[in-house]
Amino acid sequence: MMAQLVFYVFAAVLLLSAAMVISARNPVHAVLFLILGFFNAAGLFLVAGAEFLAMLLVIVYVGAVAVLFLFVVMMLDIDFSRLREGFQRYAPLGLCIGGVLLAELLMAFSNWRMAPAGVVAPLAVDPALTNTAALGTVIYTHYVLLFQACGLVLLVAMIGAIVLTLRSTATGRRQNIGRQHARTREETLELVNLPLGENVFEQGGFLRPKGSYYEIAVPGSYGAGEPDKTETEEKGA
Amino acid sequence: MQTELNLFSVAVLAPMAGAVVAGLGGRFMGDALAKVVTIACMAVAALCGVGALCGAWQSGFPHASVPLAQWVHAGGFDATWTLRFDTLSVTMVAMVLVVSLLVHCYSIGYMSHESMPTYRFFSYLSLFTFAMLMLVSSNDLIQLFFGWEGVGLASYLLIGYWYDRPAATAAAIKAFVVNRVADLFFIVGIGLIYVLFHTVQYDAVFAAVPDVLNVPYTICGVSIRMLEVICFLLFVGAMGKSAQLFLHTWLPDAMEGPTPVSALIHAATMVTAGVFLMARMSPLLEFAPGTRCFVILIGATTCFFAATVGMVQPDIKRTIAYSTCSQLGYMFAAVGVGAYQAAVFHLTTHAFFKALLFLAAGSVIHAMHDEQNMFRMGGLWKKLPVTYVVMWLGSLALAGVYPFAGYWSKDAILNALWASDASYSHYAWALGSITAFLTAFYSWRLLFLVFHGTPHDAHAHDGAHESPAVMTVPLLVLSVGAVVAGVALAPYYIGAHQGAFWNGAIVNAPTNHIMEAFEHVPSLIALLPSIAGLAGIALAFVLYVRAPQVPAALARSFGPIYRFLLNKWYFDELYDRIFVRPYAALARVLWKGADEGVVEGLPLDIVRATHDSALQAVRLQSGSIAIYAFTMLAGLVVLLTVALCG
Amino acid sequence: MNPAIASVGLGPYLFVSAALLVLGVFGIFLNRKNIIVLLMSMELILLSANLNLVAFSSAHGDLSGQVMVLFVLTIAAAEAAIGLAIVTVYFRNRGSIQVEDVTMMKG
Amino acid sequence: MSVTVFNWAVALPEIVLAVSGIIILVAGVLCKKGEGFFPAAILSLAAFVLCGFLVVLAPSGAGYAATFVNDGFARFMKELILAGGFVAVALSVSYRTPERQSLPFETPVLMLFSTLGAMLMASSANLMTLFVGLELSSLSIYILCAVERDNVLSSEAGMKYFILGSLASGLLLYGISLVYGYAGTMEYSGLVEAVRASGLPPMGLVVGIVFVVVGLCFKLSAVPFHMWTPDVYQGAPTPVTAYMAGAPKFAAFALFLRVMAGPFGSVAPRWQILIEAVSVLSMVYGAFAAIPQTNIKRLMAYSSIGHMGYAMMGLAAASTAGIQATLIYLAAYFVMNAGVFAGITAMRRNGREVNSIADLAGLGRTDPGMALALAIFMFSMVGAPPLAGFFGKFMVFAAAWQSGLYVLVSIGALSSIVGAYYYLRVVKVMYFDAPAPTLDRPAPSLLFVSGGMGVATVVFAIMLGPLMSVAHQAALALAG
Repeated sequence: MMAQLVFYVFAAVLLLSAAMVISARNPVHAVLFLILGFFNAAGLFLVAGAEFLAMLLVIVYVGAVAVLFLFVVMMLDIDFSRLREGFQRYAPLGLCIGGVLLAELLMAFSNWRMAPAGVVAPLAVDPALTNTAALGTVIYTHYVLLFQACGLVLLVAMIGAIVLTLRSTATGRRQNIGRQHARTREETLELVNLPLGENVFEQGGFLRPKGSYYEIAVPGSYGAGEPDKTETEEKGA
Repeated sequence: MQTELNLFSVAVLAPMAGAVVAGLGGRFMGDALAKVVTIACMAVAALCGVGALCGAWQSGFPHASVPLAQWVHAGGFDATWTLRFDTLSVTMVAMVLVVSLLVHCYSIGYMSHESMPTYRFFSYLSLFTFAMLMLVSSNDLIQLFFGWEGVGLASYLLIGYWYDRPAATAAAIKAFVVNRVADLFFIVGIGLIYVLFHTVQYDAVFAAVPDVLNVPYTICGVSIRMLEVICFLLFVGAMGKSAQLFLHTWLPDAMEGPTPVSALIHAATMVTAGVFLMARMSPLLEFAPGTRCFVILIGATTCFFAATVGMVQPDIKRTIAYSTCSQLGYMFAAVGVGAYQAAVFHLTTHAFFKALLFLAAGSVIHAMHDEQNMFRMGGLWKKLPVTYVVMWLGSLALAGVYPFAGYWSKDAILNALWASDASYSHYAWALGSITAFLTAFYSWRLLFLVFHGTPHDAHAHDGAHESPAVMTVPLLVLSVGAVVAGVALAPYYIGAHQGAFWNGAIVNAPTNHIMEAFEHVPSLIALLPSIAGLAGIALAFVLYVRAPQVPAALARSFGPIYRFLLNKWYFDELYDRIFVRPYAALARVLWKGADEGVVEGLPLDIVRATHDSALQAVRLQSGSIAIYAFTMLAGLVVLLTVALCG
Repeated sequence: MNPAIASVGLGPYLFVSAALLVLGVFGIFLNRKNIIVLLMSMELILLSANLNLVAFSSAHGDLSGQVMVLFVLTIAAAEAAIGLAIVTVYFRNRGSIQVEDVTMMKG
Repeated sequence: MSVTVFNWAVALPEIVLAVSGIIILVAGVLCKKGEGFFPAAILSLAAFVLCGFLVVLAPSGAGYAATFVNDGFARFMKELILAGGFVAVALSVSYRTPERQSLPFETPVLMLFSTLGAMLMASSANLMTLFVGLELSSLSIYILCAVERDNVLSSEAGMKYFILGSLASGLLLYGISLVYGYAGTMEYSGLVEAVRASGLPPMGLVVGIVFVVVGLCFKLSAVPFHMWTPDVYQGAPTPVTAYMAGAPKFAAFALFLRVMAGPFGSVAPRWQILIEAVSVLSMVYGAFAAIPQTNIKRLMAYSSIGHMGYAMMGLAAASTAGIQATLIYLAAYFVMNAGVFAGITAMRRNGREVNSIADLAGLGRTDPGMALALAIFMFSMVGAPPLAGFFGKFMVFAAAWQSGLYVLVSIGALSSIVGAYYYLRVVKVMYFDAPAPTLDRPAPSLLFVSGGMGVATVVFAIMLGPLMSVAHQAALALAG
């Protein structure tokens, strides 16, 4: 009974947040709803007895993927006022088709039949092991090939992310934090006596900081002085 | 025996060699050499042909065949190149070659005024001869058909030889098309023979005839004896080649070709092919009495029709052309009553005197600088003495005056018609007798108009001169034939020795006694044609020498009849109305409507529809991700629904 | 079968996953806003499949379903990374990630 | 935890390929910036060749706890896949010129990993392997499409392919989950038993099968899941397009044949009609939509849509002969398609890439050799005997006819007539139109590829005998 209650609460929140993900006007809100949905899905996993996967969902998905979404949404500096409201023109037709799909799925699920017992031997779980241990046992023996292949998938994703987004050309200004920390007061400040009643223009305008921007900007980024050869190459690799 | 067969082969094949060498090499070897080559080949062939005939005659006309090569060997169908050696083929080959050789020689003189090289003409002449030889020496129907079509092709080329004259081209096309119409029937007939006998080889077919006498052939619910159908179809084919009534219209128009060609067509090749076919097919024809009645009817009517038209023609060559048509009618009438021997005899004699007449006419035309209208000639007998004499001889032969060649053969035919008990045979006899009268009349009308009276064109008359020797010598040779061929050959072709002479090459059914019966007709009947001929000559003398103004008066007073005859019984106009114009209209409809509208339009419409639908199909590809995803989902739902319902 | 899922039953899980799938699909083809929402919809679809797999794994007492989920989570993470990288590249080129702007090529 | 034979050597080619991929990656990183491409490409080509030998040498049988299988069918498809990868990398070598350095050195590496994923697909004996292999292959291609990152068309292509491809993978995964839910196992051998035991297949299983079919149809770019194809083909860098038109299609077909003939073979009547419908739609749409195209890469996209429809005809026949015919068709498709893409890669004017069909005008005079090769490929695509395409078409038509799919065959024949229109238009433009400005001399590697494929297209009839027997063995291995 308890399990049922928990299930329905999680399920309801999951579906609601999923609905919000696709309908929220602000993408940041959508990502936050997605995170909420993942939490609830993790709850459903727990109810089904997949403890390890539930943890994985929270740690990997919420902790990494969803936050990555958040980063990108914010980084891309989207002009929210330009975002279009509402749905596509053919929404009614789309809803009908989606409705038919849902109806067919529900029809198929309402009398779910499994293969006759005994035809296939299940990959049995040793009751003595925890869920995590059982998964670990299988992954490194039975499914080692696939496990390695998944590793390659991640490698490909890494290559992809680097190939597509890493730029060696200067696009923005970045701080040279070490240089910034190493500055002393003498390098930075210059105290000047201003005669009373005169403004800066009469004194020759504003003074630039001594070392100027170029010293504190990362070589190779906008605003830096002459780029340093060795450092750019390091970055390119 | 082998010698004769070798001579025979050379005789048949040498003209082809001449045609090929002159035709393909004439441009390089020069005109004169090409002529020499063709004439040399023809001379060799003629010598061999006559030699083969003599040899065969001495050895009693044996039957033999000379296999040359494989041709068609497909499944159960077998056709080989084989020369058939029997009386019919040997005599025909010799006759064709002799006439052809003379025509070749004559052509040297006749074509001497041509501005273009004439090797093409000589090559065509040899080709024509070769095709005819192929036809007569064939051993099966397929080879016969090859020769048949070859003759048609060569005639087309020769009639249209002066291809810059529209009339010549039109005449060539007309000859070709009319022959094609007949050939359609002919080839269907050959097809039926194969269906019935499972072979096209003569001996095999003839041997199997008694087994298939009563095989029925059902067409449109009517059951007919298949043999009748076959013979009828073959006869229609023969009608086309031999210019019998309803399919004769090409023959007078064919006069557009050079005169030697006309001589060749009318004397030895082409038109005689039909008669030859009937004689060759005598074993079949003997068992098709219905068809033979039809043959008599057509033959006799043609005979009369052509003679009437010939009476009023102003053109010298057309007059002789209608005469040919008429004489062919005699031959078919003879075939109809079963007197094939008489038909072939008349064919042979006719070859001599008709070639003679044509070449003589050519000589006149040559002398008058291509003038063909007889009413513009006159009084030429002093200018062209040789031509005048041979024209007389030829006309006497044609009119059937004793003892010239035509008398023997024509008399035999008319007697056979009288003696026969076939239906229409007396109708044919009556028409034939009238025609004998008419024949004599128009022959002497020609003679008198051309050679007697006063010159109508003084300038042309003064310029006229006798032809050179190369033209007159063939005339003289032919005139010898026109005089003696009848008396010399009659005993063998139709007389006492005919059984031994033909030696089975021509078959008379056991019930057919016409070859004896015609000997025993009453002497008055037998004399009638000669009397009719003399009467015709007398009438022509009266009308064109004694009272030259009468014909014009007659023409005026019998205006409708005169115009009816002058316009050839309005056959051309009739055909124009019945066939040519509806066909042209139909063709125009098919061209404008069916071809340009449907055949060309439909693909264009399909292309347009395809292109339009392609543009529509591409519009789906809007570039929008949402649309793409939507399409995929719609596809998913449709497939899902199909799978769940299916 | 795991006791908890036994009390809830397989059906509710399937219904939830079906609903999640349809919501994800709607998110993809009804959205007019921005492409990142499409990526999030994709996550919903994958989640629905994972939910199914986990439920079936429990129902069959077969571990391979959970192993599959493990792999799918890995791959989904990689997919998200690549997707976001492509979105970033696209944004740099066009200055916009509106769904309706991605139509330079058509026909 | 049943004891299973580990039998690691069955996956030897894959292991070697993965290791060489990582090595090439490291080598590329160590090279000086901008100079890593050529060595990486050459090493990748070498790795492909090496694997091509290893595929033949690797032992037959199942391994890795029945997640992986190596049999005649897998070998046939892997060789095709490797050939496809090889050609694409070879094309990318000449695509990159001194003036144009848009492809990073990771391109051949990514192609290599994608090929690896495709090989996993061909060898899958488990739905997990299927999915992981598919994703490994697809994710690499998503990156490859967008790899010209300063080119807006390239990134748009990457974007479209990524979103629609992920959607398709999601649907495929959903289908896998349903099939798993019915059978309780992911191994094909278990699935065969479970599906056979079902009698009348339950709705849930049918839904699962349809989802799987849809997911795979997307990879094949079969109508109506083809929508991405023209845009992505056009936008992606030409060698990547060449890659996409080859290896992934073969892998998807490998999966399709393996799954449909194996686990779902006993319920063929339920899915046959779907395949027929998709096949007909692909053939007809591919033929019609190609007509108004002016960009040759888009034209080839529609062409490949049509070709996939023909190849699916063999699958729709659901017989050993049908499988064999599909394999032959794919082999024929490979040779002519690779040749055409070599020609497209060669289309440069003053160093700049041009892709319009009109740019080919007068090629028959300016570059007769290339024009002849392209004309041969076009005629082969039409299906003119005695070229490769004819035998492919003939085989699938014959197989479909034997299975009584007369309507399918007639529609196929009609649409190939329509298809002839646009293929021959290319020939017409090359030989009869007024010449456009001359194109640059093609690079040697392009001449090698297009020449080799041209010869293969022409002498396909000679190779047909051995190819048939190999394909027959492969089909038997599949049908069991």
